[in-house]
Amino acid sequence: MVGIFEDLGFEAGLAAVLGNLVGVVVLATVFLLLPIFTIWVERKVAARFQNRIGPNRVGPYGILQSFPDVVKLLGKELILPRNVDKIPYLLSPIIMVAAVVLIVAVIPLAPTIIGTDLSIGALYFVSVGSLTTIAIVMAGWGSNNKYALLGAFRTVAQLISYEIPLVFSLLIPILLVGSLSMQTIVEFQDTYWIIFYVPTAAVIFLVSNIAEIGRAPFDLIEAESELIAGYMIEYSGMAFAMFYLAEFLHAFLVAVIFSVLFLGGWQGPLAQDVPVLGIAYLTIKSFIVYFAMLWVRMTLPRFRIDHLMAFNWKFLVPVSIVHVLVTAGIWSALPEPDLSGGWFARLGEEFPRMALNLVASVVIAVVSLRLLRQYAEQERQRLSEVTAMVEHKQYPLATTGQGAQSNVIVVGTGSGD
Amino acid sequence: MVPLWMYLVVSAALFCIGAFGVLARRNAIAILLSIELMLNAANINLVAFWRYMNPTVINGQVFAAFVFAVAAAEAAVGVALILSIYRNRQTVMVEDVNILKW
Amino acid sequence: MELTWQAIAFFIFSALTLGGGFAVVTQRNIFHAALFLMLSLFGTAGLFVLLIAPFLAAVQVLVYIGAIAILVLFAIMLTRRLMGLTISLNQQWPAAALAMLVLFGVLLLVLTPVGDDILGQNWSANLPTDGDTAPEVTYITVREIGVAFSTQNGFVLPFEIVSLLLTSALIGAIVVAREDEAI
Amino acid sequence: MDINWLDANYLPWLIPVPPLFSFLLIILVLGRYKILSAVVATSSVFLSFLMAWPLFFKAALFTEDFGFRDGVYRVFGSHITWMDLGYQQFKMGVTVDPLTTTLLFMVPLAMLMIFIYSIGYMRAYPENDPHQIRFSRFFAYLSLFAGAMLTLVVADNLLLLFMGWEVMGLCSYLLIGFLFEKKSAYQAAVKAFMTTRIADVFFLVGIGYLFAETGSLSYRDILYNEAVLERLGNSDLTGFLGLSAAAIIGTLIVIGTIGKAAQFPLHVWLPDAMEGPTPVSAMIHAAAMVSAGVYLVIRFFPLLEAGGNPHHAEYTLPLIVMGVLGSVTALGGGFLGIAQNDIKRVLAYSTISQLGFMVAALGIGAYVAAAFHLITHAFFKALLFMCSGAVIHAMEHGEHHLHEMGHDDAIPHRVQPGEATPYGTDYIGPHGEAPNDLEWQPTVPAGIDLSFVAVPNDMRLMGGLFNRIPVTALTMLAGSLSLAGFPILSAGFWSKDEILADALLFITEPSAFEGHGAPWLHILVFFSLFFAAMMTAFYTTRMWIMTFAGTPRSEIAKYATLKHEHHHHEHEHDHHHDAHAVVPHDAHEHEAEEENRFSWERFKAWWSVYSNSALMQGPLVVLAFFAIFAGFVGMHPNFPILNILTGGNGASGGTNYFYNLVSDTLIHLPPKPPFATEGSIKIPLPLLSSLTAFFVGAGLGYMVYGVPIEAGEKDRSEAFFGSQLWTAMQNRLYIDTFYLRTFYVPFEWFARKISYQAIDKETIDEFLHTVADTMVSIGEALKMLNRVVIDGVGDGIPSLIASAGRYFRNIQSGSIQQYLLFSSGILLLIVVGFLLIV
Repeated sequence: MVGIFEDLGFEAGLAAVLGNLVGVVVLATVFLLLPIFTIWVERKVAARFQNRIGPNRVGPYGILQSFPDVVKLLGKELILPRNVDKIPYLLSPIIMVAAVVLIVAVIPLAPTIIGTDLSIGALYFVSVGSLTTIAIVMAGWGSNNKYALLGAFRTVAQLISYEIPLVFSLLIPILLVGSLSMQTIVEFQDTYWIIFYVPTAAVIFLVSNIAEIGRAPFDLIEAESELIAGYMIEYSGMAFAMFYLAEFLHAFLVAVIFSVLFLGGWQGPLAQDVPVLGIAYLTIKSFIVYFAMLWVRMTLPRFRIDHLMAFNWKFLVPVSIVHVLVTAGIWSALPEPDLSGGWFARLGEEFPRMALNLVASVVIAVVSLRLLRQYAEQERQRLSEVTAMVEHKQYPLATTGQGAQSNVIVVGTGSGD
Repeated sequence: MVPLWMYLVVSAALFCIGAFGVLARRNAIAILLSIELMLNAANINLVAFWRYMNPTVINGQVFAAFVFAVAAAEAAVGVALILSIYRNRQTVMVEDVNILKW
Repeated sequence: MELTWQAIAFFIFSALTLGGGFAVVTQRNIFHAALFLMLSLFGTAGLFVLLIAPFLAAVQVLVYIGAIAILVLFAIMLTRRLMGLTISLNQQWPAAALAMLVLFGVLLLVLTPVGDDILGQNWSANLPTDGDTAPEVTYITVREIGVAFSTQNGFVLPFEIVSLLLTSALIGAIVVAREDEAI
Repeated sequence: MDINWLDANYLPWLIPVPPLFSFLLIILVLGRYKILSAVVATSSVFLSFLMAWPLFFKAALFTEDFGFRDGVYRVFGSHITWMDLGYQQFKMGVTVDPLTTTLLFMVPLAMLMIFIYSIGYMRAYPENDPHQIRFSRFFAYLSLFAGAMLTLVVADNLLLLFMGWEVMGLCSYLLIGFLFEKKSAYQAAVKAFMTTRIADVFFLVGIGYLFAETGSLSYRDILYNEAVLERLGNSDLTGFLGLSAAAIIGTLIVIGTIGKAAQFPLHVWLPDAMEGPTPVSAMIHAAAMVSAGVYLVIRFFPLLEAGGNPHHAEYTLPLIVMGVLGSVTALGGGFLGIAQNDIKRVLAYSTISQLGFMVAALGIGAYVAAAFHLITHAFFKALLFMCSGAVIHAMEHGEHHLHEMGHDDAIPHRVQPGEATPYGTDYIGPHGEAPNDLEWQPTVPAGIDLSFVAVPNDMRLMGGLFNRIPVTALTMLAGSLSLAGFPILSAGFWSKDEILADALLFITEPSAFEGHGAPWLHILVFFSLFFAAMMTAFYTTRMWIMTFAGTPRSEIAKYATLKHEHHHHEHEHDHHHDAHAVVPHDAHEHEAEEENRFSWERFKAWWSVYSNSALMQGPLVVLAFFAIFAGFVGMHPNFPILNILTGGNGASGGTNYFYNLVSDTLIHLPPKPPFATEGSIKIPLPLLSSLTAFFVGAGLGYMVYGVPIEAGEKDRSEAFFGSQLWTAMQNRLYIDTFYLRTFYVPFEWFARKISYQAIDKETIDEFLHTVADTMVSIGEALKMLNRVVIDGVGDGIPSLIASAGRYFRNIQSGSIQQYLLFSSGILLLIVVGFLLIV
């Protein structure tokens, strides 16, 4: 691209700037247009989960449904309430979208196609992702509305908290690869994908990322049933749509990043030689992950705020820290295999490291889940005791399932033994 | 590349602005913000000197990273103090917090 | 000095930094001041990038903007009742401004070649005057920083102490900010 | 410094560490997790065990040149400079010499067994029992105890040994008083602590004197240094009152041992120490504390005999003290052991008696024999105590069972003796304060019911337990035979035989004593130990028969068991209840299905029933093995036929492994007692004497108790001794009462009446009050002066200052920013001035 501009007669520095600018515009536009498709995917999949058909009128299978929606949103008035703080209020959706689009810069689409192969790519992803917090806080504050403010409070708590397991779980692939560069991370996965080394870290990464985006079941930020959409309450028209755009785009980008970090990115047969194949592989992987995220979204109910924080601080954070330590220990203890041979030779050479890490990771997952289960059992026990106590005083109380069962016991035992 | 003194001037200006904020703002939170500015000025200095004087030794960046950590600690404690004061005295104006006068 | 793209970027980022900083200390609305602080920090991050310290830039965005500034915003939102202040500066602000102007003047004299003639003493003689003579950075900074943090001859002890400081600051913050419980 | 911790020179440092660490871990972190702390404690001891045994085998078997040979000191160990005293450095270190290795063999093994046993023992108690409530703490104390003992064993100097010694004292206090809700328990703890403290003071004085004499406390400098020993043993060069320094120091050290190893005048704490949980008794009386006492004198034997030679009837003062007191203790302990009805107290007196054996043996220079008996005794006594714990548990379960079945009337009920105690006044105020003057009266307790026996401990209520707990019965039989000295197949036989052989040197090898005076101490020791051995066999027989043989003498004994199913039942019961209630029709199917299916719950239920029994009886079997076979290592090489085991040819030859190993600890090799008398007719006199002692003692026991006594029947020995003497024996020959009246009551009277009342209250306080009153009146006068004169001047100055202050205080506005502005302004001025000047 830079070459083209130089041929056109621009001075070298200017040509570089212009060329990069054009590249940025193209890449950003492609990704900005993606939600038009993913929104349709999302609606369709959601409909299937809920036993409906979903959009089916506009275009084949309703695939063009998003276009009339965009037109409709463009046509709506952007309402500016009287007491809003105008600058943050109007800046917020822009920052939101911008922060999300910035992530695109470090995604390696193919062996040669990448926005820029930053040496700190992974860190860049996290730091840019954290900018969305600011947008949400600005929206929450600027709206001058108590629901919006409450939403902003929750945002700060939730997003900053979940950044910790996010960073820790991100550290693990970085630790394995020894580089923060996204391209290097993908190249490392030439033999095995990182998810085979550390499946637990991958799951933690995905979960904390879903929380970072604020999607179900972590969508307390907007929580339309309690906070009537939280920070978005005062927005309308395209400003409102931009938040949704950012959310969908972010969700998809998380799927992409997940594929890059854990599923080998563009790695696949012949991808080294034919870059387009790399893009195809990455797209397929990303959509599989995206589908998994949709599945989670459609299946699980929303967390309560205290459960959300407890889940993070008492479960995800310790587990991820332990995982980092364990992986670091194993990785530094094992010798570097000789990876100079052919692909199959490398597979064999790499296998012991992979297997050992896999075992450690699975053990961590099993142990931590076991502990979690034990805790849940205790908690259930405690709750049922509380319920029983309330029952004993004969308060009219909506009993849980267990309570109901114990009711039956009381009635049923006349002469047991 | 721009010469080193330009960075130093930016840093000095930022430091003076921050110091002015510390001296002149009434709101304790604003003072906290100004302190962050001053810390940033120091950081610019550290990194600029590192870059221009001795980039083979990483110390400048390491120090900047330490400044980040210290800034984080300072902000956490500062915000906690301000919230505590606010809860007890319903104000965050520094001039109202003068009971240690006598 | 020729006006390269780097120089332009430097001026843009400097303007962001200083302008944001100036707005921080003058803005009446404290929330806006905090937003301007973010702007200023963002400019600083840009300066870091220009200085080939991408790691610091990313950490600046992640930690400073993403965490510290958000924390301050949080505090602002919690003390929301005090937003209606009309006077943001205290009575001594002219004196403070004067002192800071003097300080800035002194620093200018000391740091820049401008002062050499006036002071009659070359304070900045040891500083490189020309940016193009600066040595190249040839290594990956993240790895170097990591090595510096974890080697015995590097900064292991300061690193651990800073960790301790952060931990104690967190605990202290919790203790200070916690509501007194009835005991 | 390059330290390879697996090197035998450095490994001893690590041996005490795991238990000490486990103590910290349990106390600080794991207090809430019972089983986890038990597992941690046990595995820590196992770790020590894993380090100690390889060290033992390496040192004892695979190191050719080990110990003190040819004037060279070759042992494992290392030291660090602990404290720089200026003119010299005090070194702390560890050492492994032959004597240490034997203890490294015995101590970790016994401790490991005790720990495992403890898990079962403690778990078997019901949920709200103090044993269960303080479960973790118990293991923490036990760990500390183990760590201290191991420290003491590997120490290479007297000070480190003393540290371990004192920590063990503390632990014994904590553990004996473990059930401190029981008055008797905490008083026993105080008693044990105070009694040993008396001895420890003397011991500490001895340490100080030794350090003053030699400038070092290291074994290396003192015990393996002939010049030093010679100087210390020479009464012309050192010491006073015509005694050499070695004699004085040695006597003080022996006093320390008398306290710790419960020898005659200070033996009173040991029977009371039975108040602690039974594993503690095993720990104190076998593996750790009393062993430590004997270990100390064995270790310091070169010093004790310095200046004399017991093999030539040149007895030094410490040796005489040991010989006489040991003999008295051995005899007295055995005598009192006959009359005890509490199964643990029989063992307590037997311990005292056996320790007397060791101390007396050392008194006549039977170094190897004493060490040998120390090891074997540790094995079989730990075994016996743990067996008794199992018996008591079985009895308690029987009690519970009766209780559950509603037969409370079948349980003998006794009032706890708490009101009349060896500690005199019994009154403690509601808040634990001391009695005030009005309430206090110097009461001498009229009668102390020391014959009180708790129900589950009472041998009179046992009988026929063989069918209920056969494993325990058999292992206890092994331990008892070992204690009694059953020929050949018991460890105790060999060690006791060797002691008697050493004592018989005056007959079998009279040439050694010729021209050196009469071997009176040998004669005394031999006869007392001979009779003591007889009594040992007698009361051991009595104990075993009363416990296990015959038919149950009470309802409790009928139901005694180690497999207690109480909790299990309750659980099942509830479970069925629910199942019936919810789905009445499926209940049976459900049940049948559950019968056949292996499930975690069923396994847990099964485990809860059988685990304690397994945990308690497993260690017994292990220790029983050692109680039977451990003696062969010290077999006399001339023993007919069996000396094939020692590498002989059946008639003679072979080596005494234990002798060969341990004797290298000494500079001068101790004598090997001959197997038979000199002369043409070789009579194996030592063997004959020990066989006689066993068969006479055990035979008498079988004659008297062979037909098991009936419930409520008087003890048959009572008829022989007469009821008055019998009562006296049960009351410990009134020695405790004697101490009480001689020491406790006068001291308390002195403390209360003289120190507190007369001196403190009436003299010092009165004086102070008078002074205070005078001062107050002087002060009043001065006050008047002050008010008129000084205040007049004084008020003027402050008012001046106040007005000045009022003026200046405007600077201090309290506004932090103003201060900042001032300081930065001043700073700026300085900088600008600097720039202008430079």
